[in-house]
Amino acid sequence: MIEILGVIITAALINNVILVNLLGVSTLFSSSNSLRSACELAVFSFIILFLSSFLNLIIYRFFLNPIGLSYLRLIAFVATSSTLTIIFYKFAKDYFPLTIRRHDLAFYLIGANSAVIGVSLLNTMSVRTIFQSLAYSFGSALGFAVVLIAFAALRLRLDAMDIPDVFRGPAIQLVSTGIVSMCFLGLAGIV
Amino acid sequence: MRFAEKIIESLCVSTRQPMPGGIKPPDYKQETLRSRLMPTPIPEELILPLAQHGNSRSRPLVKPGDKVLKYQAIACSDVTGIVDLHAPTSGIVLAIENFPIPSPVDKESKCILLKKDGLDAEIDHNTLANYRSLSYLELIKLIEQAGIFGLGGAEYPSRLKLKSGKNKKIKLLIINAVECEPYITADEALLREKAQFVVQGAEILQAACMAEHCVIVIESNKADAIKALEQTQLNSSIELFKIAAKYPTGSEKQLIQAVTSKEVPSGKYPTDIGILMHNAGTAYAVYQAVIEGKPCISRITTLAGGSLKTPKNFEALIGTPIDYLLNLCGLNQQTHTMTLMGGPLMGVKLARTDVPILKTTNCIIAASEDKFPPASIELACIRCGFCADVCPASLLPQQLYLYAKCQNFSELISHGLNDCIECGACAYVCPSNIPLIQYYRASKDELASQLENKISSEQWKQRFQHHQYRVKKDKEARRDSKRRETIKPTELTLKISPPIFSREAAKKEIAAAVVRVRKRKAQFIASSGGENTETDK
Amino acid sequence: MTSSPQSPPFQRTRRSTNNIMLQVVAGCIPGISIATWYFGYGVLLNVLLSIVFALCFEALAISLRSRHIQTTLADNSALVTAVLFGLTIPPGLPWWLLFLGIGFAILIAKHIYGGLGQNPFNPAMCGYLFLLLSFPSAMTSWHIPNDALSSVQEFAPTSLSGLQQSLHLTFPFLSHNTLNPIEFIDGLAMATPLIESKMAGTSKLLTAWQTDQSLFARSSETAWELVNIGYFLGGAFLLFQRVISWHIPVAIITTVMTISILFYSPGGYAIYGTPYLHLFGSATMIGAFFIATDPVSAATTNKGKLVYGVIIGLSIYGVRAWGSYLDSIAIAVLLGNFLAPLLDHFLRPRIYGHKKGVLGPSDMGGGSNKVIDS
Amino acid sequence: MEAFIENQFVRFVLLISTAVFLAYRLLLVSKYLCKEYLKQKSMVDRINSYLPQTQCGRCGYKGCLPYARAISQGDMINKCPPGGISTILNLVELLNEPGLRLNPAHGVFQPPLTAVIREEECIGCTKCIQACPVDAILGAPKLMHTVITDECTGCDLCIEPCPVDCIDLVLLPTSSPRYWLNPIIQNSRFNTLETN
Repeated sequence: MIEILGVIITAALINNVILVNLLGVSTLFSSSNSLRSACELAVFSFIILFLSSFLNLIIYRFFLNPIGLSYLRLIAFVATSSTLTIIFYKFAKDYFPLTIRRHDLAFYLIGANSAVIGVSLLNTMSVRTIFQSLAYSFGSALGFAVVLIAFAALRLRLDAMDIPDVFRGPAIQLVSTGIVSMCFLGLAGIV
Repeated sequence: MRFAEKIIESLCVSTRQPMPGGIKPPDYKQETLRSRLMPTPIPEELILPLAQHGNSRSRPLVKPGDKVLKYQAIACSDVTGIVDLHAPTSGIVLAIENFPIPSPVDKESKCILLKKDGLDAEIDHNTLANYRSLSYLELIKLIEQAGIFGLGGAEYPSRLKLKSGKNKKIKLLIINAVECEPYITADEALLREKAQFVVQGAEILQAACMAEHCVIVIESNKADAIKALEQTQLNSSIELFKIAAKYPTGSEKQLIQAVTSKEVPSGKYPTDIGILMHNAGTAYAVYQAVIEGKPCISRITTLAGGSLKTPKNFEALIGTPIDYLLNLCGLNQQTHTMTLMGGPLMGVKLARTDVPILKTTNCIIAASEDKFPPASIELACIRCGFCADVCPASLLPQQLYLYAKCQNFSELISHGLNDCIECGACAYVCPSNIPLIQYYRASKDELASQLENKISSEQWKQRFQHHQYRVKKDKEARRDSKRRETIKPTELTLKISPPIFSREAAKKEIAAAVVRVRKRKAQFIASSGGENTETDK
Repeated sequence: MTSSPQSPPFQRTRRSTNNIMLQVVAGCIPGISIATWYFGYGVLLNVLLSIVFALCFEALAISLRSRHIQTTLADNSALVTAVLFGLTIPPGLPWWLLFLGIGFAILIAKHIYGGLGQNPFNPAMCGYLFLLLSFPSAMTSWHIPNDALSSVQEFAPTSLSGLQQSLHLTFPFLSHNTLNPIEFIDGLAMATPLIESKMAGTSKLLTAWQTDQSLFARSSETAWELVNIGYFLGGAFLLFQRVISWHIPVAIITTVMTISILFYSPGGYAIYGTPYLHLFGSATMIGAFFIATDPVSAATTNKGKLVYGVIIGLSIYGVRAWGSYLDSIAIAVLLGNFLAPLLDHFLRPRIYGHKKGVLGPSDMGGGSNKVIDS
Repeated sequence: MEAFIENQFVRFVLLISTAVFLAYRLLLVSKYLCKEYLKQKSMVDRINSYLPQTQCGRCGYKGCLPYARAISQGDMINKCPPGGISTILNLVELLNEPGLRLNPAHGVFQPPLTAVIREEECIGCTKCIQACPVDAILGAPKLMHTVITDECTGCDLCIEPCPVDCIDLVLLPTSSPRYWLNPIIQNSRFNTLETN
């Protein structure tokens, strides 16, 4: 059980999807600076990332690889994650009405953004057992969501700062992402 | 009666301090307490503002040129008709026009100018020996006629407080003699010399609002006031309650928390949890109104500050110009930088000094350079948290400042801006001297004006919808009448049988028409409303 | 915009931001003096140099933002950043590395966000991490004038030649002979003092005391523990002056102590040393009292500060025990700063007259709109 | 128990069930939080609630509701001068569109106004009554007309049809003048509004 926990922590903190592997950085800037819609987007992306990366792994390990069609994996991954997004989009429509109306594009984007496909590819390349890679995708989804929420709270403060006009908006968010990913790089190497 | 035991048990503990935060500023109270209460000086001219509390107007009962006697009623509130202003001295009414009133900006409002004639002749007023003979309704009526407004600085008229006490069960009446703000010694001077009148006034108030317990609360470092109170307290049922000296325990909510460690729910009044609070000055005024039959024409004001030679306490008449009082205390013009009405932490910086004293003025400070340095430059907030430690309402002033700066109103409300009592403790300890109170007042004003806009725009929306409905109905009515003229009468007879007039047919006709109209209106509202509730794309 | 009349209160306390920052710098002085005593002028030189560079960068940034230079320089926050930066980086670094690090700290980590009071990340730690990631080898080697290792006493690091050696290290162009400066100084301590051999054994202070060697002799290698005790005293001074609140240091120290007790294995791999060594062996004290409690980038609510301290304590031990970088303070503090706004938003004190801190869903109406959404 | 946990399949089921349970709980909580929000009005209504409802028609539509419908179909959001910056900011927040400054072609932001009829020149032609979108003008043909000040939205539609031009717009007398102003306004969203 300890090494499962270890795998989750490595996935969530040490090689975090957004800040260390720099996958899915676009979702950081898509949600508005209201903490509520960021939390809803984070919950939605947690579900999509976790389920689709795990399903992709199963598809790859048990269907594509044995019959030698591993070169089709990219198309398969995109297919499964988009169908999952559409299924959950309807589901999210009545749970997050406000954010859906305002950022429905962001919700669709999650289906096909690099985080989902990146984690699936990392899963396929890794030598972990099924169970460990399930923990790995759970951890990376958790890390993705936590960073999204923490960033929205940071953005609340960025509004009140006397930032020079050149850096306002996405520029300052990119600078902050840079500094935080510098810090997460420091965490590298654990386990 | 768990509540009562709690009070008794809390009374045994001499000093208690459950209020979070709070500051201990140096209180500079010694100079004004050296001398006794000065006799009431009567200035040449008295300016009596009509709008005493809030902006509700009050109607003058006298015309320019009338002669008035002392204690004569000269104005009554046009809303309730109860007299709220009495002539402080006998004299002639010179004029009723706009005069400047105390305010940080040059503000004017309608005042009565009264010139004294030096006789100080009083109108006959009946004293009352035993107030217990009257029922509490008559007591309230007597207090109302005296025009007593909360003399403790808050302008909430005392009679409204008493009346609100009627329908709610009042368990505890607190007489607030805590003066936690520096420089102000009005209540302390009053208690030193007239403690027995204040205690009698408290008993009258307790009878008026039928409270089970009455407590006088005072700060533990006011020794001689406590001594005076203890002597008078031997025979009365009112307990004395000492609390530690800390700013801002004197404010209403914080004092209730200090005495009964209960909290007034946000947005509600103390009477909702069975507590009524009055100032010591109000108790004295109630004593004068009920037993001596004199309405409230004067109040005890402290004249303090660096540039006064002899700071002292006056029982000053309402309407006395402030510069007259300052000159009485020997104002040193060179060092006089600004005049504050009220204490240094919650007071108002007056734009001009020839303004009159109101019923809520408990202190005038003629500030000098050394104690009141000019406001220095506002540095950036380093979120050090000193202000959060001293906030008595345990808010987060640094977060409120952050969201006030970027005008994020939903965050301001969620951080509790409406619970801020503007006591100034946070701005007092801020190392970057940020005028936090100015930010919070600006945001509160902005929120209030937004609410106003919302209400008026809601009203306009309804009127616009009704206007559209009315225009549509008129157009249809006009179109029907036009169609009837184009059809020539002959065709009319051919098509429909001559109308047989019968009561049932007419009734059915009307019912059908009403149903049609109601359907069309519902359908129109639905159609226009329909757009409203259309599901989005 | 017509200006408002002066708002109350009209009297204030004497404390101002300037002398709060000065008190923080004064808190560092015991640590600096002990470090100079042991490691020669390298540390002092670093601190002075970074102060000079920091003030130049600050003046540059302020003039770019066309602010009033005199007042903003007066709130010597750049001074604090420079001192903390100078203390954390190892002595003997070439000057241009220092210039780069302090430039990044002041310009990028602080003035892009708008100057004092608005940087969400601790500028000193951003500068340190920037250098650590780009020059790992230079940043993990402490150049100590050679005699500290040799028993010969006649050449004390604080003597003139010690100063000359440090100067040669920091300003390579000074040494006219074309020798590579490294040979010129053969004494080169290995990685940061938190090396494994130090952590495995017991405290040098204890052994020196038992074998009644003089505690302050350079040969008894009690350097690092005394430096940390110096910072601890500085921190206690700050706590006593109420410049910082007790929540963050206590949280960090207790977390590091509890975890090091949990993972303590005397015989095993050295890094799991005794809790005493974890607290006084490496830079935990300066991290807990000076770096993590930088009020601008830390959490501001009391409950938030406690959780912030726990997070930093956890990641200090995590990076130190299993991470690849030995000095974990910078990484831990930045992680804490990243989560600080989140902690402030959710862990609020209960407001008078309310049942809970957060009043209603804070942005139910769709974030920071101007009109309150009914 | 130890052997039971070691079994690979059982741990797999355990983790899946906890993850699904966690996701379900999160969704339930947020659905409960959205309960009162679901009662909210439709999109057009919410746009309409941000508009100042002066029904002045300066945006080119006959009233605020038609303009709200047009916005929901994609019209520009900076055509409403009475609303000023606050309306634009709210619509930017609501519709997540790029913020544009007020379009000067439609007019300039003015503080709240109200119409006043000069009694001596009014001839009672009832043209202004027909023009007023909120029926704020009282009067009958050939009789004196007057404006109900707290009903009037200050939309200046009645000025143009009046033949004798006896109506003029005056500032609405606010009850208490606001003299406490924010020393620094750092609203980053003000600065990001591009000029159109």
